[in-house]
Amino acid sequence: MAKLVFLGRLADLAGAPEREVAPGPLADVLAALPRDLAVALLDERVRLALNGTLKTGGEAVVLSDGDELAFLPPVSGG
Amino acid sequence: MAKLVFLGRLADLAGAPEREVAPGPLADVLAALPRDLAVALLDERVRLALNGTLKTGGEAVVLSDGDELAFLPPVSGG
Amino acid sequence: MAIDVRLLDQPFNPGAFVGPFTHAHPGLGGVCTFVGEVRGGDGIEALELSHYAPLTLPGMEALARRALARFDLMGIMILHRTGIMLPGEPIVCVSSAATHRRAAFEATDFAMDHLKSDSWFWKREKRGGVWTWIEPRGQDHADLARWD
Amino acid sequence: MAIDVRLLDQPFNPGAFVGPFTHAHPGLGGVCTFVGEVRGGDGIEALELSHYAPLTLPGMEALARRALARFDLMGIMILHRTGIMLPGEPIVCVSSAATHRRAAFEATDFAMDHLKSDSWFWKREKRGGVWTWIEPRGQDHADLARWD
Repeated sequence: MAKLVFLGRLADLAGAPEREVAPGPLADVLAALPRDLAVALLDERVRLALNGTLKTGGEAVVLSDGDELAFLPPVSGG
Repeated sequence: MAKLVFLGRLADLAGAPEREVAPGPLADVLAALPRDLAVALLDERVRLALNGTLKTGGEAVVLSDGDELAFLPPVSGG
Repeated sequence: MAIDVRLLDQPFNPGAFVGPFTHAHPGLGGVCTFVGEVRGGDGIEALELSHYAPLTLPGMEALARRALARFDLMGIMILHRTGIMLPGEPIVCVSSAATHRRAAFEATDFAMDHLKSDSWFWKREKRGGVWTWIEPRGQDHADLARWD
Repeated sequence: MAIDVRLLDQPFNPGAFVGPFTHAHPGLGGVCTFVGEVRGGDGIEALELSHYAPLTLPGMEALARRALARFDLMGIMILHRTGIMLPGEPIVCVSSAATHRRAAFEATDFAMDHLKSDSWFWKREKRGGVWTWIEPRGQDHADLARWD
């Protein structure tokens, strides 16, 4: 299994800070999630970190067994 | 008697931080001091404080009995 | 001890860290310290800061290294709380030690500006029993532009 | 306690003053503190600061009031040593408490710049057993010009 990690308000939306998912292409993983959560995760301001490293390019993400993919919304000000 | 107070390097020059003097016009008081000390006290960068109040104008100072006149060289930087 | 960066999940006394940090740099000229506290008023009952361990601490360490490279410092300490805090509790403490005062001021100012905007923290506030997430705000971008 | 200004003739621990100062201003956003220490190296054995009581403390109090009037502060504390100090001993501590960070930084910076140049202190340093008076220096005037 792979793990999705939701930060900030995304954790509220997901109902939990983490979620186990089946490995595979990110598009397939998102398709299996509730639609409103999938839409929020795809927001262009949400950054991704795979196994602790920020994704910088737009290359496709494919989750392998044991991977951890974090969804990082914009950080808070003030 | 009146009191002269010497700050900073002026105290070294005077050999003591304070000195009792006879009341009277400042010119007379200075005339009775060692010449090198009198010259140092008259340096234009040395400010005067009479009884705790800075002298701002150029008016003549006349010391009365019990007066305290302080000589303040430029303060140290850094 | 040129860099000392920590995430703290319990209330802390800044002085208990600043003292040893200062003493670790004998011969310094000065230390500039900023301590930010959870603001009271406005009906705020609590603040919660969440972080993402694999990124947050490395990000703070990278910021400390940038400050050290940019200013003439002997050392810099960055402490940041996580978890739930009450009004009045310290949330952040940045301390810079330098031979010259200006460098200490600027490094602490720089680190605070960048901590607020560049760090991986997500905040929410509790008012009237309801938690609300805090969004990014414009002032932070203005603060950052000072260093460009 | 909007203003807390003191001359101290014995070694002091800045944290022992900053803590109570901070706690006296609940609801604040942040506190910026600068602590200056007697610099080591260069063969310095000791530093002596002399002052003139009727002017020095009132002058520091006037500076604190100016900072309070100029910046949006909840309070400002200025502590200054007098007498003979050894390298590593704190010589000055300025702490500003404010709702907003920028005001706290600027007030402490402002007070430090003016303390160094405007205050009635005379310093001498001891090297190799010989005391030498320290003259005013140009950098201070440059620092002050920042605030004009």
